[in-house]
This record gives sequence, structure tokens and C-alpha cells, in this order.
Amino acid sequence: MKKIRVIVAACVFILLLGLLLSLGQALLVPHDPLANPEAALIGEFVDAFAEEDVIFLGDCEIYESISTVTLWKEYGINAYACGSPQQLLWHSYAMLQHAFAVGQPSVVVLGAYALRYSEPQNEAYNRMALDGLPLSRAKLSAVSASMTQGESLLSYLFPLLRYHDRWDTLTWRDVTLLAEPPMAVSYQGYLMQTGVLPDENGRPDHEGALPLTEPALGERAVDYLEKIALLCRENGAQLILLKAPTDSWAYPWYEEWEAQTEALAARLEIPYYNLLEAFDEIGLDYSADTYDGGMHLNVHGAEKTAHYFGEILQQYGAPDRRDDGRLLDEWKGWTERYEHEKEQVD
Amino acid sequence: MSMKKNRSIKCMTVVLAVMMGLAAALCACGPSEAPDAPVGERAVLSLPFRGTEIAAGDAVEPLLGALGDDYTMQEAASCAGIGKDYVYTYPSLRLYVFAPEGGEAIVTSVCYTDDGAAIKGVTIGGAADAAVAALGEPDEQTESKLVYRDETSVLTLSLRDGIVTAIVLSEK
Amino acid sequence: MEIVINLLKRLHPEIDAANAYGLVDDGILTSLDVVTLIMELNEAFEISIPVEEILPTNFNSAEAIFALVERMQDC
Amino acid sequence: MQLHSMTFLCFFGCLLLLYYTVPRCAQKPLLFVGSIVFYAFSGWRNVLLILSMTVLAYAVAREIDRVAHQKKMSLAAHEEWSEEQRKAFSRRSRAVQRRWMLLGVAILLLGLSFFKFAPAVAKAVGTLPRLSSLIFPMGISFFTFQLITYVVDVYRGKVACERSFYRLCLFSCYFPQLVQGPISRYGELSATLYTPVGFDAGGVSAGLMRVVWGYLKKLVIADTAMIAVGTIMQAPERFSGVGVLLLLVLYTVQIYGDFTGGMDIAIGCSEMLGIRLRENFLHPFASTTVGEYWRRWHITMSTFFTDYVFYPLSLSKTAQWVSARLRHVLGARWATQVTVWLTTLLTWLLTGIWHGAGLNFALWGLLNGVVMILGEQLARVFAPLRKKFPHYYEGELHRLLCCVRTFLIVGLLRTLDVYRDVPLTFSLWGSLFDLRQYGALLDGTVWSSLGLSSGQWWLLAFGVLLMAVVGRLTLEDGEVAQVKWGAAAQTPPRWGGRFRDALGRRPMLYAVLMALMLVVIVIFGRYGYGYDASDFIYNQF
Repeated sequence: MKKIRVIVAACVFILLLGLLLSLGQALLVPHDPLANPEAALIGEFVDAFAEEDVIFLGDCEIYESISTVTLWKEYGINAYACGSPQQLLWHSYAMLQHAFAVGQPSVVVLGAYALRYSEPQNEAYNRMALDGLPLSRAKLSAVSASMTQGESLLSYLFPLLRYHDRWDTLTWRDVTLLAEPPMAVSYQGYLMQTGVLPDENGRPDHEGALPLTEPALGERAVDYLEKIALLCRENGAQLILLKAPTDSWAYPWYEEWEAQTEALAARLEIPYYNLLEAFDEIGLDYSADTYDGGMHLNVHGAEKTAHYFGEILQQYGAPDRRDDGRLLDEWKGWTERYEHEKEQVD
Repeated sequence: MSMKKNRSIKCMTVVLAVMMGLAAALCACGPSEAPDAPVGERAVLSLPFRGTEIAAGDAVEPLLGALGDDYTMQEAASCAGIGKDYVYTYPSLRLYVFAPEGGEAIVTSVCYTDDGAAIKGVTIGGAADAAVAALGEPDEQTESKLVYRDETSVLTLSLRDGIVTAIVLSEK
Repeated sequence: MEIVINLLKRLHPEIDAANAYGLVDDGILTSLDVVTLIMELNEAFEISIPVEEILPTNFNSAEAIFALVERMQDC
Repeated sequence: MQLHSMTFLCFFGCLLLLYYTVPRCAQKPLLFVGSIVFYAFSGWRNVLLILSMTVLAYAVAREIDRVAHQKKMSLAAHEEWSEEQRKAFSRRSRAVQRRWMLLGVAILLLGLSFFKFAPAVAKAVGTLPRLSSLIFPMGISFFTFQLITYVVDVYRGKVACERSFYRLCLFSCYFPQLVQGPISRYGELSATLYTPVGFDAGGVSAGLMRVVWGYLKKLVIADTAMIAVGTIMQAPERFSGVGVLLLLVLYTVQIYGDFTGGMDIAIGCSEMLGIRLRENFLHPFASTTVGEYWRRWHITMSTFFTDYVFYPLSLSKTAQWVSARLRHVLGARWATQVTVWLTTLLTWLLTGIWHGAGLNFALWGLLNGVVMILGEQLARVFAPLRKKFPHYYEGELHRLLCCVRTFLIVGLLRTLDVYRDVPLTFSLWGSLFDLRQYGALLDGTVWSSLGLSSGQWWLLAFGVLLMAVVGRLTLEDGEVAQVKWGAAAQTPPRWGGRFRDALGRRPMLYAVLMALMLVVIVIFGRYGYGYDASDFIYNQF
């Protein structure tokens, strides 16, 4: 008799512990997209990504430079911008593995800016990039590749161990959000920035940036670029290297990096497009197309860039999906929301 | 006699134990795990400017007070609002600063912009070997740069055909 | 025996020293009291009670203390 | 390896699994190997040190035993000796034993003080830089004291000398007590240390509950209080007056949570291995006098200093010489009294110095001694008053007031340990008494400036309440929590009282409590990214 009660008690223990901890994790792990939109991007990518044909990977140069809605409206390209703040190449590699697991993108556009980093940079950015990904071998290797000092693998397996101390800053909104369906913050990964803050000299330049002391590209970054190239070849996808048309003292693109990236792209036989050189062709103008004085593009800049880059994507076989009824409906909803948010500012 | 011999053996064991105890004590204080001396035994690296020594990691407010307010400041929000980056441009010096969200602003890098300032007489445009003579043996020397390191920061002098083109001190 | 009893009385007037029992077990005698008692006994009977004799059984009652004193006297 | 680190959890998990799966005969060797591995984490040299000290203790004890044995043999062989000769011979061999014992203890103390005071001396003198950056072997005080108790107990005949060196090593290296005690006596620990045990579900589950409770007290309560203590400590000028009172209470909460938490983990782990360690704390804040407090707080330390320092000191020849000298001046009665006072103060001074080689620690020890003596004397002075109002003195109110008084006195003395600068501490004690400052307590300005959010203050309040409730529950009914001083070696009592038996009978209640405690630790504990795992306070002794 006592044996049964002990077994029942053990079950109660496990159930209660599991219930309380998962409830705690749901509550305490940041899940308010409005509080920190960039942190929600990867979570949305994992929920939304399915059979898109084009996938963009990279940091804020990717998820703020090209408007996916324009790509759809003008070319019918069904694209997803899988970007996160300061996304390093080993993060992108894990995300690409997830993308190939759930879908079959035919074109992969990779941001070139991350080639400069060869060391893990920042715990907060690691969390934003990796917490959203479902548990998999790819995620584990990405975590161990990007952990900075003081981080532990366990806190990625159980995020509650990392965010448990948010208990005394919880708000009622954290609780109600649990009940509501997840609200998308981005448009297929594109995060709209509607502000306008002109840059005086109208054109991107990195005058005033820190003189370059370590010209070589990140060694580990190049390794992971090769891995990504191999993965794309295995999945029959076309990999394109892209430098967004932005350059500033805070995020400089030095000539040495440009030269090495071109050489690298040639070596790996990957097409490389530096939109900085096509700045005028795209019709960009830093008095209206940037929201932070020349570091990132706002929605107008993103639409112009998307208009320009869409053609290139078509050359690489990005199909026009506007004949697909279901996609039309989905995109119609997103486009309406997109226009609505855009109008609020104009 | 046997009592005497027996006793001496006992004494021996105790003395041996004592020796072992002291030996362990001494070797325990052998190469203790204290961090080994910083590379190059060099004091903390810093760039002098207007009589103030600027090192990577310094707090910014007192520095700006000391250097004067004839600077222009540019600001950039880091992605996802985890902090702000600033650059303060003085005549012939530039300060790069990062202020984490709700934290104290610290200097991440500092560099000379022209030959208006010097470290131990070494200025931009000066000869490389003159720099080595003034600053001492670098930790790393190639024909494109001289590198000096201390525990927390790295001083780099970029070179082109034997002439110093940039002097940059930044956090490791 | 009287010496032991009035020594105890001086230390702890509130207890009935003669036939109190469990002086140690009930926590009446503290370590300071025991030491004072031993020094007084050593002085009074010219004996020297070694440290290993400080046991609860020897100090639980006046008789036990006296028995200890006698034992110390003849060795 | 800290007791609250992930490595320790994995280490202990594997050890426990192996402990109950290996055949009975291999159980204790496994425990020995485990202890050595545990200690090797803190540096292999420390293992060499502890083993060599054990060799020393073993050799000295065997020597004492040999002399005793030889005495018995010679007395038996020489019937013809007269009574006088017999007494002289046994007195001589006793002297030989005494010399060996003193030699052993002296060398053990030499090793301890070398590590404890050499760095401080080297820093003060400024030479031998490597000496000042000496790495302090973890828990050296505790196993040194343990070996001293073993040697002295063998000399006093309280304990039989241990023939097998391996068993003595297991006694000194037994890992749960290695980091911060309790200082076990050989007689008590050997009762359960060497007998292999089968898997006893009751013992293991009770031990597990106590380990989790220890973690909760350390990670949730002690480390939260540490934030506020740290803020006050760093800015004494800003937080004088009220701040000192808050520091007093908060530091007591922190050190109570930290120390008893550490003890719960050590004793709980030991109980899961079927080995009973002595309790180091028996509801210290239920004590009405400072004397009683020190019989309930860090019991193994105070009994160690009582049995092995205070008694030998006060019964030594020098003490008698001093007492004889004083007799001419003060008369017989006061002579012994003052001598006892002197030896008490000296013992407390040594306790203080053991805590740290600083003036503040020495002063802390002395003041504790003074307060204890005053306490005893004042009790005698108030004795007639006690007779006049017996109903008040036996009443709850008086007991409560005494408890609060003891809590404040001991807490106040402990601030010496925090401020470390004696004149500053005295000025801060002075600032306690200007009452204008206490307004800040009410309007809440002080609460927000201590680095704790309101949520954390509530957490601290519930934590303290929880500790009090658990203290009340595990109190044996009518238990005279006095530790019988100088008691012969007997197996330490089982902890937990009625509460533990109740839990044993209700597995459901056990399961729910355990789940709740684990959740509280995971959510409210102060660990993980951004926290430097704060060390146990008594880890550096």
C-alpha cells in the first residue's frame, strides 16, 4: 500500500514541478513583441517560414534594408527576411538548417557585413538570435559556437534559468499576452522603420569611423560562409552575398573588407552584390531614406532597394507566385497591414 | 636495546611526517595559481591628449570635463536598444564610447586623427622605427602594423611603407 | 561533602544543592561554573582534576562530585 | 568546488548512485576516493597537505597508544614494584604521552597558522610577494581541528586509537564536512562513518529535503540579503544610524541563511549517505542569553574551543599559578573567579583570531567573552529580583525580550566582522542611538536606496518568516537544546523531530513541498548569467 502511495507521490512531484516550471518559463521569458521587436523576429520566423522561395539571412542590414512586401507586389517573389540584431554567420547557419528542414527555398541571400566578426560579440544578441529556434543539433552547435564569457549551454536549453530574475519586473500585460495569439511585428521578417532623420552629406560614407587595425575578415566567419555555401549546394539553392546600401561611422564597410569579400565570393563562386555601388541606380537619397542619420534605411529606402534587387532575384530564378490563390490572400492581409502602418506616418 | 631501537623508528616516522607536512605546505605555496604577471610587464596603455591620459575602459564624464567641450558628438543607437554608441571628435583626437542600457558610458576606443597629438613623441606621419625606439619592443610587428598589448587593451600603429598612418587604442 | 555543597550553593544559590540531580543534564551548570568548581575543589582538597574527568556523570549531583574528589585524592 | 555549483550536484549525484550500487565492502573505499576527488578540485597540493597532516595525527596517536600499552605491560610485568614506584612510572609515561600529544597538536596548529597568517604577515612586511598571494587551502581549519580533537581524545582516552590509516583518512577527508564543517569528533563520526549501509528511503528522502532547503536558504534568502548588506557596507557614511540597524538585521539574516544553508547541504548530503553529522545550529535565536546563544550557534566550533582550549587552559599549571598569585590580592573566592574570567577572555580572543588575523576579529572575540561574563554576573545580581516577581520572569514576554536582546547584542558584535575597521564601527554604533534618523524607516526612503526592489524586500520578509516557521516545526517538543558540554562521544541526534516523521508518513505532502521548494529556488534564486556565484561566507576558513 505504501509503495503505491510513494509512486503516486512521485508522479505528483514530477507533474507539479513540470507544470510550475513551464508556466514560469512562459511568463518570465520575454514574450512581448512590442517591448523589444528585434527579439521577436526569430520567433516569428520559426512560426511563419514554410514554403517561401527566397530567404534573406543577416543582421539589421537585412531585416531593415529590403521590403518583402515590395518584392511581392512588384515581382510576386515570396520571400522571408530571417534577420536578427548583429546576427553572426554561425547563427545564420543554424537558421538556414532550420529553413531547409521545414521548407525548400531556391534562393538564399546572405548579408556580407557579418563577415567582419570572428568572435562571439554579445550575450543579448546571442539570446535574440538563438532563443527563438526550436531545440535541435544545429541550435546546440550554434549556441556552443557563440557563447560569450559567463553563458551556459543549460540556460539555452531551459531559458527560464536565464530569465528567472525578471520575476520582480513582471507586469499584468505579460500574463494577458499568454492568452492572446502571437501578434506579428514584422512583414515576413521585414521590420518597417517609418522615421526620417536625414544624413547631412546625403550619401553613405564611413568618415569618422575607427581606423581599421585588423583588416582581415573574421576567420571563423569565413569558415561558416563555406559551410553555408556547401549546405546551399546540397539543397540545390542559389546563394547570393549581399552588402546593403548603408555605410556609417558606427557600421563602417572598409575598402579592405570589400576587396576581401569580392575575392572570397570569386573563390567560392558565389555572386556578390554591393548595393553601395548601385546607390544612385537604386535612387536612394539620404535626406529621406534613412531613419537614423545614415546607418539604416527607413521604409522608403527599403522599398527602393527591394525594387532594384527584385530584378536580380528574378535573374536567379525567383519564381512569380502571384498566380497562387492561397498566397495571394495571405499577402493581401500583410500588404494591408503594411500600408496601414505606413500611412500612420505619411 | 630493542626498546631504544624501536623508539628511534617511531621518532623517525614522526619526523618524516613533519617533513612531509612542511614540504606540502611549502610546495602548496609554490607557483600559486595567482594570475601570472601581465604580458610585457607594461603599465596600462593610454593615449595622452591635452595633459590627460586616456585609456580604454575609462569612464567618459570625467574625461570630457578634463578634455574640454570643443568636440562634436555623433550618436548611434545599437541594434535592439541595448545601448548607445557615441563618437566625440576633438581636433586631432576621436573618442569612441559605448553606454549600455542603464549603465555607465565607457571609452571603447580612442585614436589620433592627425599629427596634432603624440604619444611619447610618436605622431601620425612619423617613421615606424622612431616609434619602436620611443615605445619599446612591440608584442607584434609586421610591415603593416605595430601592436602593443596590456591586460585589457591593444595599442595598434598602422603602417604604410614605414610611415605611421594611424594610432588606435581599443579594448581587447 | 559539606564543602562541595556550599561551593555549589555559592555558584547557584537558587537550587537545592544537597540533593539536586541532573545539574548538567538540565543545563544548570555552565562550562564556566564547572571550571570554577574544579579550581575551588583543587584548592580545597589539594588535588588536580585532569581535563578528561570533566564528564556529565561526574558533575550531575553533589554526590557524584564528591565521589570524583575522593577518587582524585587516592591516585 | 563550491557546494552550490553545478559540478558539485553532478559529482554528488554520481557518487550517490555508485554508493548504493557497489557491493557493501566497496562502499567506504568509494566514499574515500570520492572525498579525495572532491578535494582535488580545489588543487592537488591541498590533497597532499591534508594527507600529510593525517599521517602526522596517525603517527602521534599510535605513539601515544604504544606508550599507554607499554605502561600497562610494564606494570603487569613488575608486580614487585611498590605503590609509590607504580605511581611514579605511570606518571612518567603519562608525561611522555603528553609530550607526543603536544608535539602533534603544535605541528597541526603550525600548518594552520602558516596558511592563515603568513599571507597577512607577508603583506604587512611586504617581502616574499609569492607568500602573500598564497592560495588558501579550502577548509584547512576544519580538518585541522578535527585531527586535533582526534589526537587529544586519544590522549584523554575518550577514543580508542585508530589502527587503520585508511579509516583515519576517511575521517579527516570526508567531503561534506570539508568545506565549512561541522567539526566532527572521531567518537561521534566513527559510529556511522565506517558501517556500510543499505539504501534507506527514509534517510535519503529526508536528507534530500534538507539539502534542497539548504539551497533555498542560501540562493534565495542569504544572497538577496547580501545585496542590501553590500550597499550599506560600501557607503557607511551615507547609511549610519538606521543603516547600521538595518545592516545588523540583514547581515544576521544573510549569515544565518548562508551558514545554516551550507550546514543543511553538508548534513543532508551526509544523511543521504547514511552517515550522521553533528548539528551545528539548534534554533540559535530562541536563546535568551548570549551564553546560551553560543551553545546553539556554530556548536561544533564553540564546543571545540571549550573542550580543547578553555578547559586545558583553565586547569593548566599556569592558571593555578596565576590564581595563587591573585589569592594574596583578592582573596580566595575572587581569585578563582578572575582566573576563570581571564581564561574565558583568552579563549574568546583565540576564537576571534581564528576568524581572521585582524584587530576587528580579535575585538569581536574579546567583546563576546566580556558580554558572556557580564551576562552570568548580572544574572546573579538580578537573582533576588527574579524571586520577587516569579510570574513575570517565567512569562513569555520576558523570554521574548531576552531573545530580542540577545539577537541585537550578537548582531551588533557581528557588525565588527562586516565593517572591519574598528574606529569606524564604534562611531557607527554611536550613530545608532540618535533617534532622529529612525523616521526614514517609516517613510520608506531608506528601503529603496539599498539596491533591493520592493518585490525583493517582500521575498526577504517571507524568507525570514519561512525560516522561523521551519525552525519552530523542527524543534523537538520540550527539547533542552543545550548541548551537554564535555559529553562522551555518542551518535549525534537525528534532526527534524515530529516534522520529519510527519513527512515520512505522507509522501504526497513531501512531493508537493519538494516541488514548491525547487520552483522557488529556480525562480527566486540568485544564480546564472550576470551573477558571480557568491561564495559561502565560511568557505575561507
